[in-house]
Parts: sequence; C-alpha cells; structure tokens
Amino acid sequence: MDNIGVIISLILILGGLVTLLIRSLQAREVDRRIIFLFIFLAVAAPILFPMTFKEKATQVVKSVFDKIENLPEGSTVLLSFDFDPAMAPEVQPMANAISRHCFEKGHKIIFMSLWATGQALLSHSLSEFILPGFPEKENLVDYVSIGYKAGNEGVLNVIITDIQKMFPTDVNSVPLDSIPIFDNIESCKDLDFIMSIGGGKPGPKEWVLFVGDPGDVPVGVGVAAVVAPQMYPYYPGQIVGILGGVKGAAEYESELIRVHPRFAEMDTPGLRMMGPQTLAHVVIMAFIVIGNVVFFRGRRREKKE
Amino acid sequence: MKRQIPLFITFFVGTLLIFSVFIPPMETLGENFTLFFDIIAVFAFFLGAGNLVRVHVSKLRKRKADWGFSIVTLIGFGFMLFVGLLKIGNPGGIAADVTAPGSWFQEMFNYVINPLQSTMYALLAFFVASASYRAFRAKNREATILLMAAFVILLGRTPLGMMLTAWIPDSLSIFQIPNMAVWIMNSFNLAGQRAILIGISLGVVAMSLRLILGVERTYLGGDDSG
Amino acid sequence: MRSRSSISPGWTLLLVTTLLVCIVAAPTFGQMPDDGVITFEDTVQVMVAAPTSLIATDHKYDDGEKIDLQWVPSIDDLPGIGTVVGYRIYRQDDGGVAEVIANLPAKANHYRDENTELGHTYIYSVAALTDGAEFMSNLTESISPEREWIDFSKRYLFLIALLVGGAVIYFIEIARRGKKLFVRKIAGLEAVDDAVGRATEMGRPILFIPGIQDMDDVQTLAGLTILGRISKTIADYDTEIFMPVSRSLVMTAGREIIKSSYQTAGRPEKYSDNMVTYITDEQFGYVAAVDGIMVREKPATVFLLGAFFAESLILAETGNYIGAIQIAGTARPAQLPFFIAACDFTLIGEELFAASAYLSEDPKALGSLKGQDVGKAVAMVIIVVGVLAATMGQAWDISSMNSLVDILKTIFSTS
Amino acid sequence: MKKTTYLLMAVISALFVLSWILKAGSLSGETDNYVIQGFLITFSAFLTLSVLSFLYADNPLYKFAEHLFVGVSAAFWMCMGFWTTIVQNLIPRLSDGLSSFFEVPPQPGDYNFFFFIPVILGILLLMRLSPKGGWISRWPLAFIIGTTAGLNFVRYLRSDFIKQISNTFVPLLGTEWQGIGHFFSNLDLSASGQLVTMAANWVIFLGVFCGLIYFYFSKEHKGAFGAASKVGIWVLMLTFGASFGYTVMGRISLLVGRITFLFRDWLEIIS
Repeated sequence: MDNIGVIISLILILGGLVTLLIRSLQAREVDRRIIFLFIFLAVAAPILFPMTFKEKATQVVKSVFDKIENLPEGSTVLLSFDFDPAMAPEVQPMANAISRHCFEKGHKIIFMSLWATGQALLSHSLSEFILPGFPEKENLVDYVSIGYKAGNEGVLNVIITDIQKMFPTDVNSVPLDSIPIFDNIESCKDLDFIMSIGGGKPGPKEWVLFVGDPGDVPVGVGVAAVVAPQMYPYYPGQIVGILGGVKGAAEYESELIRVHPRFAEMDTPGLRMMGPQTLAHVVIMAFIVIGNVVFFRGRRREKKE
Repeated sequence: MKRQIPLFITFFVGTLLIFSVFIPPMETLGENFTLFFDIIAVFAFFLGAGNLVRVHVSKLRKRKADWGFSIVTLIGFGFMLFVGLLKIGNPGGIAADVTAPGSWFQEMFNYVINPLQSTMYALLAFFVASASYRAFRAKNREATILLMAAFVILLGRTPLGMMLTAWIPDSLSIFQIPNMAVWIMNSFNLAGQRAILIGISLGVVAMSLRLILGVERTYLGGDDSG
Repeated sequence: MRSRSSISPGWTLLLVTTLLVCIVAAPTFGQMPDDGVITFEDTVQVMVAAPTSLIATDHKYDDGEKIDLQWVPSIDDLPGIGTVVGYRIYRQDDGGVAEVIANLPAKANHYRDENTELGHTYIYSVAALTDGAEFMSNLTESISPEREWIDFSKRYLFLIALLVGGAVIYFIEIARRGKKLFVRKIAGLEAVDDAVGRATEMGRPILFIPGIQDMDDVQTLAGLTILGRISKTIADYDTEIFMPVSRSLVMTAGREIIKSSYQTAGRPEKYSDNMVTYITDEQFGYVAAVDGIMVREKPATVFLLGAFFAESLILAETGNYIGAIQIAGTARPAQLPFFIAACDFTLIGEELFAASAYLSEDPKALGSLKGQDVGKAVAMVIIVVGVLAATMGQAWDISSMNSLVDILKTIFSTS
Repeated sequence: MKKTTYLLMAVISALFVLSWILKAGSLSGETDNYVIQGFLITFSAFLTLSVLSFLYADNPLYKFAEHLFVGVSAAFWMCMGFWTTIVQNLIPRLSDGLSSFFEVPPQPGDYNFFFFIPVILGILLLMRLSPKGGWISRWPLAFIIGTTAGLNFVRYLRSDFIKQISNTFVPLLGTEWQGIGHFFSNLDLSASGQLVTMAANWVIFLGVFCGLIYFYFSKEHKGAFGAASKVGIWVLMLTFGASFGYTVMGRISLLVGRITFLFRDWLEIIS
C-alpha cells in the first residue's frame, strides 16, 4: 500500500516535471501556481508515504562513523547533548544514531549535557529511542548518564583534568567511584572519543577549544545546519568529523545501515526527514532548468522574428 | 525655534551616547536610553492602536469594500486586549507572567497567532521555488554566476550531489559537489559577507553623523507646520 | 583632496592632542604580589595548605563597582587528589563582620567582586575548602574601589572612531565650503525617479514599506530619509502613496515626513494621515496584511527600504506577482539574496545608507560619502598589511611579522 | 455570483462543524474539555488552510485569516509592551504604590527620577492627537533619533568594521605551511588538502578587497579599478547565490512542520 503511494506520487511529480520541460521547449512560461502545486506535492507525498533516498556519506560524516567503527570493543565514548527542545528536531536524530552505533560496537557510553534543558532531553531520548533497541545493555556497566552541571566552559575546564570533581555522582546520585565505567577513566584525556551534539554556546566549538585541543582527545561534532559552515575550519585538523543538520544525520544513518544491516529495521528520522527535502530540492532545481530553457528558447525565437 | 530645539536634542543625545562608551561612570547610559526608547514606544502604541481602530471603524461606517472583515479585526483586537490586560484565566493571578500556560492570552497565542504565524512563514517554501524559477536565468554574466552558485549548493544539499560525483577520486575530492558546496560557503560566501558588513558599518557611521550633525533632517518636517 | 589649506587648525589640534593623550596615558600593569601569611589552620580533618599571596586590586576603568582578587591556590589542590573541593571568598565591608560573598570550584585562582560601592573600604580573605574544614589565607590590605573617568582600554576603538568619524566630518565641512566632490552613480538610484513617474502615468499608487523594525534601527532611519526624497517627487507629481507600517513610532515619523513634503510642494491640502497606517507589530501579521494590500490595490511601484527579516521574499514575490516595479534595499546580508532574486533594483548594504545622501544632492550629504570611502581605504590598507604580515610570519617564521600581526589584532580587537 | 458564495460558505461551515465533532470525538477519551480542544485544533487547521489558499488567489478565507491576525496580534504586542516594559521596568522605579498593586518588587535607586524623561517624552508624543500640539511631538522623535544614531555609531564600528577587518588577516599559504618541498610533494586537490585551504584564503583576501572596491563611491569604476570592482560584484553574486541555495532547506522544513500538523494533529492520518 505504502509503495503504491510512493510510486504514484513519484510518477506524478517526475512526470509532471518532464511534461513541463517539454512544454518549455516552446518557450512557454509556467504559471507560478503550478510551481506551488509541485512544491506542495513534493513535501506532502513523502510525509504521507515515507520515502527514503539512498544517501552516500560524505567524507566529513564518514570520518566520524569510521572512528566509532574502528575503536576496539569496550572503548569509552562520551556523548554530550548540548541542545534544547527548539534545536532537537535537527540534532536529535544524530544523537540517536551515534548512541546506537556505539552500543552496537560494544563501546561504553558516558552521557552528559552542558545545557540545563539537555538533561531532560537526555533521559527522554535514552528511554524512548536508544535503549529499546538494546535491552541487554546495563546501566552503570555499559552506559551512564552524569547529567548536567552549570558552568558552561568552566565545566569543560575542570573535567579535562578530573571528571569526578565536577560530577561527583551520576544523575541517580551513585558515586562515580562505584561505577565500573569510571574504573580507568579519571579525566577527559582517558576517553577514546568525544562527540558533542548541539549548535549553540556552549557546544561543539567549546568542546574543541577547551577539551579536544588541550587534552589531545579526538572530538567529533554534530551541529545544526546553520552552524555547520562555521565548524569546517576546524576540520580535519582539530575535529574528527562533522554531522551537519538533518542531512548529516541521514548520511550517518545510511552508513549505519550499510555496515550493520540490522539497523534497517530501526527508525531513521534523519533519512525520513530528508525525503521531503530531497524531493523539494529536486523540484526547485528542475524549475531552474525549465526557466532557463524557456529563456533561451524565447530569446532564439525573438532573434528569428 | 521650533526647528532648532529638536536639532539640538538629537545632537546632544547622540554625542552624549557616543562618548559614554569611553567613560566608565556613564557606561550604563546606553542601556538606560534603550529602556527609555522602549517606554516611549509603549506610549506610541496609543497612536498605533488608535489608528488601527479608527481605520477599521471608518471602513465599517462608510461600508467600504470588505467592511465585514473590519468587524473581525475589531473583535479580535478588543478580545485579545481584554484577556491580556486583565490576565483572564491566568492561573497565577495578577503577579504571574502574562503568557503563563493555561491563561486565555497564551491559549489565543497557541491556537490563533501560532498557526497563522507559522503558516505565513511556511509560504516561503513556495516563494523560494517561484523566485528560483524566475530569477535564476543566465541572462548575463552576473546572473549566470548567481545561478551556478545556487545550483551547486542546492545539489550539494541533496543525496543527488554525492551520487553524481562519488566516482571522483579522493585526491580530487574538492570536485565532489558536497565538498565544493562547503568550500564555496567558506570562501566566497565568507568574503562577500565580510565586504558587505564592512561597507554597512561605514554607512551606519556616516548616516549617524549626518543625523547628529543635522545634515539629514527630513524627519523634522517643514519649518512652518503648526 | 588638494585643498589642504581648508583643514581647520582646530580639528588638527584636537586630533593630535587626543592621539597624544591616548598614547601617553596608556597605563602600565603588573604588580609584585606580597607574600601571604597563613593565619588560620584547622586540625579537625585532612590538613591542606591554605591559599597564599592573596592580593586585591581595583578593577581598572570601571565606575568603582569592581575589585579584582588574585591568589595562589593551595598547593594541595592537585588534579586527581580532590582534597580541596573549592574556595570561599570572605569580605569585610567598612570594618564589619566578614561575610561570604562567593563559593568557587577547586583550582580557582581569581575572582572579581562586582558589588562594591564607592567610598567603602574592604578587606578580603579566601579559604580553601575541604570536606568539613576551611583553611584561611592572609587578609588583604584594606582597599577602596576607585572610579576612573576615561576608559583607556578602549583607546584604539576611540582612535578608529575618531579617524573614520573625523574623515566624514572633514568632508562634510569641505563640501559645505563649496568644493565640488565627485560621487559615482549608483545603479538602483537612477531608477527611483522613473519608478515614481511610472506610477503617475499608470494612475496607480506607490507602496512604501520601511521594514519591520522600529526607530531604534538605523536601517529604518535610512529608509525614512529616502522616503523624504521620494515623497517630494510624489507631492510634485501628485501621485498616490500608501505606507503601511508595523511600528507606531515609524507611523509618526512617516506622517511627519510626507506631510512636510506636501507642504514644501505647496499643496498641504492634498496630504492625509491615511497615507501612513499602522498595521500590527507582529512580523507575519504585518506581512499578511501587506500582501493583501498588494493584491487588492495593485500598486505600480513598491519600495522596500529598511530592515527586513524572513518576510523579505514573501513581500517581494507578491510584489513581483502583481507586476509592480520594485526597488529594495536592506543592510541585512541574509535577506539580500532574496531581494536580488525578486526585485528590479536592490541597494546592497552600504548603498542603502548612501542613497538618501545621493538623492538629496545636498553637497554636505555627498561629502559624507567621501568620508566613508576614507574608512574603506583604511580597511583595505590594513587588510593588505595584515594579510602580508600573517603570510610572511607563517611561511618563514619571521618574528617581527608575527608581532606586527599581533599588534594589528590588538588594535582591531573588540574587547 | 452571490448564490455560489453563500453555498461555499455553507459547505465550509458544514465541514468545519463536521471536523469539530469528529475531532472532539477522538479526543473524548484523553481530556475532559474535549469539546473546546476539538474546536481549537479544528480552528488552527482552518486558519492554516486559509493562509495557504492565498497561494491560489486572494479570497474571503484569506481575508478573514488576515484580518483576524492583524487584530489579535496588534493587541498581543500591546499587552506584552504593557506588562514587560511598563509594569516590569518603569513602575518599579517610579511608584511604590503601583508596584504593590501589580505585585512587582520595587527597584529603588538614586537616579530613578531620570525615568520621568521617557514618560514626559511619551506624553509629548501623544500631543500629536491635539491639532495644535503636533510640532512638540517632534521632540521625542528627535530624542529617539539621537539615541539610535549615538548607540549605533560605536556598535557597528566595533562589531562590523573592526571585527571583520581583524578576522581577515589570513595567511595566504594556509595555516599548515611546512615549506615548498612539502607543499609540492603533497600536491593534490582533495577537499581537505593544503592547496584547497590555501585557495580559500586567497579568495577571502581578494574577495573582501574587491568587494570593498565595488562599494567605493568617489572614483569612477574604470580601468584596473573597474576590473577589480567587477570581480567584487562577481564575489557578491556568488555569495548571494550560495546563501540562497543554502537557505532553501530551512524553508522547506517550515512547510514540513505545517503539513505534519495538518496530517498528524488534525487529520490523524499519520502517527
């Protein structure tokens, strides 16, 4: 049933575009309402009948993936949820994908947040998205959430030398001393990989400047799309890789599915949200092409007359 | 005289604020003047609201075209003012935030203003498309550059860009479209934005000085108006 | 710029003295810390050394509300050991009882008290905290905050402001004395008169949109000054103008401007307050109404001059749809692409501010444009010097070049 | 003509009521005031569709939404201005009596009497309403313009002029220059390669330089100067094209949000 919907809407949209292209060869302008209709279809159809497009990971995304993929089993990874509910739609998908990937590879995860609002998001996403796929994972052994501490960059300045000083206990007031994950972890320098996901301040940039650089710890970042261009100057020197916006998440998810087929059955919000985006971009590009065809055919006709 | 006093006020206030930046005891002057501005702006609301009501009442009286819709505006305005100023249904009473959850004011925002606001905003998705269709045509060299930059970035933002150019080897990976898109954002885009920003700052400096020195004085109106 | 004789000596004097004052009075920093004395020890639990060498200094360039504290942390405050859990700051106000004013995390070695008052004297001490005990440092000498009248840390900002602002004023002055100054044509502005003329011929109104910001945004002021020029032509031609606004103050200013133009044109009876109408402060509510006005009134010409945000493209596309000639201008870089795509002429950034000066043909205003160019020339020279120095310093590790970059960065730093 | 209008109105009202009933029905298990909730969600959906209908053509539904929006939002901002500016910032500084009436903590201070300035200016502004006092309302305008000019002079100079200049001191050989030999032996065109990062720095340097020349007013754009200004405008066009393309994704997301609201919250055809 779903497939029929996808096929029909694709035929409708692509067929319509081809028809318009043929019409444009006679230099006929397209009414703007037709353009509006196409945009509406291109966005609405993939929402109704979820369609995913094959993403191929770009190098910046693949570097993060490979880093996690190639860490030896049992490595310790820190994930920092540095975002608020407003930013969540864009960055939540990557947070989910990376957590799952770490679990799949048997890494231990320390979750934390530099944002006050991040702690609630963190426990929500743990219980809703991340843990359901991995019922065998045990709190304090395979993962731990140490939550939020006020202090912005100040927090980072401390945990680069001593995590316990800033976070004496985890979110459930269990002392870090008694948590197996922290047996060999004293400071951020002992971590095998840090991933900061966010888009504001403090966030990924602060992790790079206050922990990654001085502590020589590999840091990867996941950011909202508008922030992504500002992070590129740090790549590949200071950061392992960048996941930018929904597209970054989608690329990561597709790489995950390619390497670990069992993820195909889990939800992939990044890929799903790229459906309307991709179709709409294609429609806009098609109309740019049609517009140019109309323009050049029209000019030639003028010359002839 | 009528004209000299406002000119003097502008000159005095403007100069004072420029120098206050360099004088620690006057540091907070700028903040306070911004607050002053906000307060004056609230007084101005009387003029704006008065105007809004007057326009729609006169439309109604004269039975001008679409006068029926003026009733909608007037009722909406009156009702919202009523629930907002009296904090109707606000769980915390008069001391609570006017937008406290559960208050009628907030409900009106959630179910009337919010859908209208975000749908108007969403119209942009359509207009971005119609503008691209019409404007990105290779009419001349400048337009062609505009078109190509836009096209490369659009392509780079979809899986298509990667699919088309994935065969390019790593040693030439700058020609892979997503990489090229990022590179353009970090080079040309950065340079262009910067040139524009530097120009703007100089424009603002000159404009401010023209206002402070009274070279620009159209806002003061004519000499003899009463 | 040949007429050097016309620089007023007063200006030169002012400039030179300020320069001198700034450079000479540049302050010197750095004080030797006193040796601290441990005044208090506790033997209840773990012993740790107290912080030492606590000194209090007046915070420079403030209004006397800040005092800076600095100390050497306890030598037992080491990473990984964790016996010192933090520091606590005490303050005696005018010889009163010592009160806690702040608690700081371990490793802290400085604090700024931003709650001091002029005329009071204070004595500070800092204690290292362990689990259950405090180890007090020396007391500081009594200190009173001082008020400085001039903020020398902003001396470079002042110099740059003086240079750019001085150039603008200088050229305004030159122009006032009657010297002809060349200013090149700006493409979009040539079209303004034609656009007004077109509306007149077609017998359709002109729509003027001054952006959605209030009078506290310079872009709105720039839009309004352009309105001042346009409305004169409109009053002469007796074309209909309509200006919906989203701020009450802009409505007031807009009415004042248009009214005076009609008075200057000698037909005040043609002016009506209905030409300028307040809609709503809400961004998209305003857009909804203006879109409605556009499709119903079908103006022949639309001016979009001021501060625009996301609504730029909604307005410009609707204007385009109804076939109006559109002249736009904004100093918001993010919105310029949309105006370029959907409008006939766009004033890019600085051109918006230059436009009113250009349209006025007032020599003084034109002179200010010349002053802006001095600013641009300075920017270009500094950029070339900075880039070359950075390149040479990088490539051949020339230390003098690296320090030149550092000096430039200090001068052009925002703090 | 009239007849079809009435017919359409009847159909739309019927659909509205139908949706209200269905919506209230589906909510009845979840909340107590399902009748009101059902109405509110239906009404939001109705407003959403009314605005979208403008894309086809101007019509009474859009006019209704537009007029409602104007009235409600004007009052919204007026109330916000009253509560946040007058009640929270002005009254605590000027009147203890009013502060206790509005239950806001007073903010005593030695210089609070200065806050009578905006009040007086505000009243002067209202003098416009009297036919003879119009001229005096220019004083508050003059004050506002002075404030704007004074504040923005330094603000723009600092953040846009000074900061953008110092950001442009980029080394033309890239940040990881290790000598010519190293450069040529590692020459490639990979996206993170030295040549490509170097090129970006050249573009930034020359782009800013030529861009500034484009804005130069006091010299005719001819000869070498004209060529540089031409390059400047090309850089600007590339900038505009790129940011246009980059923004599209965000704009589409907005529409995704609206359509998801219609399909999920209103029609409940997706989960």
